[in-house]
Amino acid sequence: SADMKKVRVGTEGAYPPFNSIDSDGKLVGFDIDIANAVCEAAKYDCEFVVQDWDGIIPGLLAKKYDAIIASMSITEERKKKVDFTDKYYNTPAKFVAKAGMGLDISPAGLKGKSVGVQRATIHENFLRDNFPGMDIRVYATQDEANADLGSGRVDLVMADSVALLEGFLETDAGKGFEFVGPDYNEPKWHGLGAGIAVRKGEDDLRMGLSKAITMIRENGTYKKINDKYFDFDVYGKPPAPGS
Amino acid sequence: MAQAATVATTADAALVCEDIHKSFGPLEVLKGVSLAAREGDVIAMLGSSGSGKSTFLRCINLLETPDSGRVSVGGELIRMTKTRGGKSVPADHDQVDRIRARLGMVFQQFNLWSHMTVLQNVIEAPVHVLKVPKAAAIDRAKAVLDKVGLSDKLDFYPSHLSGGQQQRAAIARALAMEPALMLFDEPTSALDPELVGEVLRVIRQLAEEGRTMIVVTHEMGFAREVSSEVVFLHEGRIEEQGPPKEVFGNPKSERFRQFMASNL
Amino acid sequence: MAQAATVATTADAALVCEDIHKSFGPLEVLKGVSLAAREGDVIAMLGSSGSGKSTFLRCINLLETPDSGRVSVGGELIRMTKTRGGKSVPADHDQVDRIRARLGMVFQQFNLWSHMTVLQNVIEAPVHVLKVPKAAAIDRAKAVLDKVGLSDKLDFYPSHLSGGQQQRAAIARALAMEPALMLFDEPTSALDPELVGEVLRVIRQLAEEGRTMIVVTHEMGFAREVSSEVVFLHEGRIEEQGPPKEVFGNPKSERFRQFMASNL
Amino acid sequence: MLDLKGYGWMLWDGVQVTLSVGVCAMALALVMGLLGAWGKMSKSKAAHTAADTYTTVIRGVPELILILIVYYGTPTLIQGVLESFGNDTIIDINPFLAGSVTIGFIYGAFATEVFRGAFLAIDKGQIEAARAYGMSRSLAFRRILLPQVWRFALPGLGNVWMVLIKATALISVIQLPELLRNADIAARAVRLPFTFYFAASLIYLAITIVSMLALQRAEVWANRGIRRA
Amino acid sequence: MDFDVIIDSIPKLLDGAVLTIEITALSVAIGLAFSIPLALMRVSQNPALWMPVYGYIFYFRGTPLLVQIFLIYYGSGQFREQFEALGIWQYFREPYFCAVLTLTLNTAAYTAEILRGAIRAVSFGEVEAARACGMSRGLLYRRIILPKAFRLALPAYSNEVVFLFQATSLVSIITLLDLTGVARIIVARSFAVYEVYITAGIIYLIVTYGILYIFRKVEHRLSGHLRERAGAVPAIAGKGGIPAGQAAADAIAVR
Ligand SMILES: Nc1ncnc2c1ncn2[C@@H]1O[C@H](COP(=O)(O)OP(=O)(O)OP(=O)(O)O)[C@@H](O)[C@H]1O
Ligand SMILES: Nc1ncnc2c1ncn2[C@@H]1O[C@H](COP(=O)(O)OP(=O)(O)OP(=O)(O)O)[C@@H](O)[C@H]1O
Ligand SMILES: [Mg+2]
Ligand SMILES: [Mg+2]
Repeated sequence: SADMKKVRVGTEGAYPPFNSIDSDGKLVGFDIDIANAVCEAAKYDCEFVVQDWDGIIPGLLAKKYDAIIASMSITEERKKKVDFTDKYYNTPAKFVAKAGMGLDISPAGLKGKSVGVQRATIHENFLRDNFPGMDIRVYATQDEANADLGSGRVDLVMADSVALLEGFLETDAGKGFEFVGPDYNEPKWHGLGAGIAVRKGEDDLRMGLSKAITMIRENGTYKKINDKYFDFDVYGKPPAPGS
Repeated sequence: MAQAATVATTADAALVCEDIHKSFGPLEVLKGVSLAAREGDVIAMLGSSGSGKSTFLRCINLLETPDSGRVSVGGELIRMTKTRGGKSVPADHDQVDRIRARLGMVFQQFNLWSHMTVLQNVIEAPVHVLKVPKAAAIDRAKAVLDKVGLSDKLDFYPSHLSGGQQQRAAIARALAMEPALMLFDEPTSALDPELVGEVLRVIRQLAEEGRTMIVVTHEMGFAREVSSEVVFLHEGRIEEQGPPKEVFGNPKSERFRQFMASNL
Repeated sequence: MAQAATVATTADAALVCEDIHKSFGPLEVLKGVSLAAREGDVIAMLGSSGSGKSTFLRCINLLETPDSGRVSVGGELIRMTKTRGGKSVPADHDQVDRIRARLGMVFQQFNLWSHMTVLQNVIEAPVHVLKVPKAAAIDRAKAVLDKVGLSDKLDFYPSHLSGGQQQRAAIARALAMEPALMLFDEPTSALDPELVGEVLRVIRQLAEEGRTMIVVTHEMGFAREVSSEVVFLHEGRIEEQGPPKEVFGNPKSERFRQFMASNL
Repeated sequence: MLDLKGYGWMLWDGVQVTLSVGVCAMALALVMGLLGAWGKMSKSKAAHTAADTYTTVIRGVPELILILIVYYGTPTLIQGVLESFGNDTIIDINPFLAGSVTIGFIYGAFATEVFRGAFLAIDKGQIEAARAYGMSRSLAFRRILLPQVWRFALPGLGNVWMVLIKATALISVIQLPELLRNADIAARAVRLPFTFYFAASLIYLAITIVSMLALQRAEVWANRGIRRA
Repeated sequence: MDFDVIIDSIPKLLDGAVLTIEITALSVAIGLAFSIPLALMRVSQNPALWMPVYGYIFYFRGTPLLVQIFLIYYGSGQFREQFEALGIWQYFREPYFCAVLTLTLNTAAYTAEILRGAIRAVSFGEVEAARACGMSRGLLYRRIILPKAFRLALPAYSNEVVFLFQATSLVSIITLLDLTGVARIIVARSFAVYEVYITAGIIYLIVTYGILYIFRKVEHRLSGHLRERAGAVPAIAGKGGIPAGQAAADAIAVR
């Protein structure tokens, strides 16, 4: 209706199952459902703008849209440019390798092994800082990293566990591969989970969205959406107080 | 020694060139050439290969910019100026274009426009420079092409013509402009004797209409019979000048006598 | 009527052309031309513009492929074959290249290689086709350039030469190949009388060395004095042929008489 | 047949964006190319320097960076300035316009070089004859140079067009859903990258076929009257 | 502007630039060598020669380079067993090899097309003169047609080299850390989009300027015949005299 605040939401549309475009041209996915739910809860009139990942933050800064809901992890580095709401999900990162390799998953054990990771992700930063002896190969998309794992060009890949599960292990290409090593979820690199990015200083919008996330957590909408996509809770641990 | 030409300064002079100098790099090609022509004059320009004849013609319509000297066409002086680098350049390009439209030129290498047929070559400048209506230009073009014996090649492209046909097309292109002053650079070099006679007849006829012509030529016969004045250029200077009878009958310059002697 | 040339079939004939036909589209340019030349012959080829002279020369070294007819050079027949489309083409390209290396040609439009200096133009074919050592080729080139009076333009590009200088460079390029048979297409058209005399002297000298030459020309003087045989081409047929004295003294063809009459 | 899993329409939409941006950009590139070539050959020092800077800078900086600067950088900058005056306007550059203009501008620099080479290849005598007949510079350019320049320029321009039409893929960063971006989206959604990249290739090839045929015709036209070796 | 980011990023960007230049140089050199026989086959009258080349040029000009790199790199990954059987997997395993291979094939196709145009623009008369001297086809091409065609093609070819130089940025999609790849990594961490991209852009600009400078020199050397003779400098090497731009000016705007 006319008096509702108009909010334009940027998303990528190429990161299933979180956000993608279906064959009817509609945006679908976990992010999209959450975005719709949040907007409804906050009484915003939301409109989606599809934007390539490379231009997604510049687009926000240039006011092409007002918020980004695209599985963007809340990190210190990003916080220098944009503000984030509270997280709306948080899943750990994991390695995947060929089954039965018996790898020693530690910085020393993986020295010299090659690992595929998507460019410009928290995972890449994590690997560079914690596994300096590895041959880190960066890919434009996770699918390509997975493809090279399949063809043996890299020994492991690291990514968000959910994305790996849905996008690789459960597909035909992922037969014979498995998660190896522990869950990684360290706030310094992995941040506080995925949040909604807004321009710096737009605190009304940020607070409104944060409040809305809390609302849908409480009124059960979040769980409904979660269960539509996943058979476990993607929200992760509750946020540490005061963060 | 070059003799200073008696420069006609009256306004009715069709062409006055005074003390034209032109160098290409270290090579001084024209070392002060002066020439005047009245209306209806036919000046035959003789000279050995490389003596600067073509360069002189090209200086008249400023295809080459003379390093120094003055050119007036039909009483109008072409204004020149100096660039900061000291190079001489025309001061007013519109003036140059205007004057060029009154000059016809037949190039030594013809320079027909290769993307146009013979007819298109001939009507191009009348239609687009003189703004003659197209139909009229075509009629006129057909007439001049007929005069040079090319009426059966109207829609040939230059590359499909014989050498002599190309030369005649180039002549027709110049004639179609009906210029007051015509510059011919060896207009009969590629023509057989019959056609030479034909072209010379055209030139004579044009002279009778009062048009002025400068004709670079190696045809002594032409110089003798058609021209009103003969100029002999040697190493960038005029060595001999005068009415044909005088010049051929009693040449003053040793060099010219030698030049004539070798005529077959 | 064209009269059938008495074709020399002996092996020592420098050139034999038999019944050459050539059309461009609907236009039949050569309508059966036959010609034979012995070693040391200088054949002057006359004819009005567009009569097919250049085309005939170009047929001899197969720059144009004759539609029918046979060409032998130095007793060697150039083998032809037909494509499936019925077009006549040389059967053996190597043979054609080999024969061309023995033929020199001076083009009507010179066709100098514009990206090479005069000297480079002249040594190009001797060095790369005849495999003459470069130093020797340069010496030879300098000698021929000197002969045509171009020794001061060795490192000029063609675009910086006057018309006559270009023509002489083209002549030098052909001479440097020391060919057994030379084809000249109006080699003196851009030259002044002095140089014409010069070039004709060179041609005469070559003839004395036993080289054969076909010279397309509009210089009647040359035809009369230098050639051993005159051929008059008219509308693609040979109209008149014979030793110069005979031809000029007592022409059989009406057309040739008319052609001659207009000579200034 | 390729199974596009119902995403065929998306490719079709993408083609339309690609083609319309491509054609507009090429038109601009031709104009810029002619202007640039004119500038480079001009005796005016200013025009010469301007054209030289244009071709060097534009050819030197990757397209992606230029597009980002035009589309995001400029509004961000202007909005920042306006904001400091307390004015909260949103400068919204139309992505279609921004994309076409940026790409046209970039490829204009390449077209400049092609045209310059072509102008140089035209026999000087042709221009002299035009000037000798009193044609002004612009008339000689229009009637003699321009009709002949295509003969030498078309192959090079063909290359520019082929690269340009594919460079339109870059405009996806400014929210224009062109062919490759849509293929990518579809490929990600159904995880069939080869299928969709292959399909996109086929479409580009189809565009290429049409372009090459058109170019061939144009070349025949441009070479009228010229004897070929 | 965040100057610290710029200063920190410069050494890394320069590392990337070295890889970019290396890949460009290799592909340009090999691609040029290939393009000459391709162009000759392309202008041949023999369908057995020109048709396959036509197809090849058609494909590589017709599809996006991105797709070509993608198909060669990830496509070969799909056929690992077959490639291993042929003993060539060790090459295709390396992104560097795939990058150079794709870029070479791509530039050879474009260059062949440029050369084709230039070959056909060589003046008929000059070719005839060469034939009349008895030059064989090979010699004719080597001595007259190709040297002239190279001159005609030079400006368009400078385009192609610059295109290729910039197109190397696509190799970052197959994990190579070229200039663009490095810039993206830094941007991903710092989000200093403009600072890093502009710095990278300036490096691209400098290298491009270098490339164009070389082309200008070469063009100047090769175009003595288009320039006016000037000064006492001999024309043989075409050095000295008026700069090429000035010669061009004369061509377009004859006084
Ligand atoms: N490539 C071509 N295509 C079509 N017609 C041509 C071609 N070349 C020559 N012709 C025509 O053939 C005829 C003969 O030409 P050719 O060049 O042999 O004449 P020519 O005797 O050398 O004349 P000139 O003395 O003027 O040089 C001319 O009418 C010309 O128009
Ligand atoms: N663009 C140029 N650059 C350098 N030198 C030139 C240029 N044009 C002409 N020359 C030189 O100037 C001299 C005169 O040339 P010009 O063309 O005026 O001679 P010409 O008298 O017409 O001779 P021809 O009868 O042979 O045509 C020649 O020695 C020539 O080499
Ligand atoms: Mg001259
Ligand atoms: Mg002829």
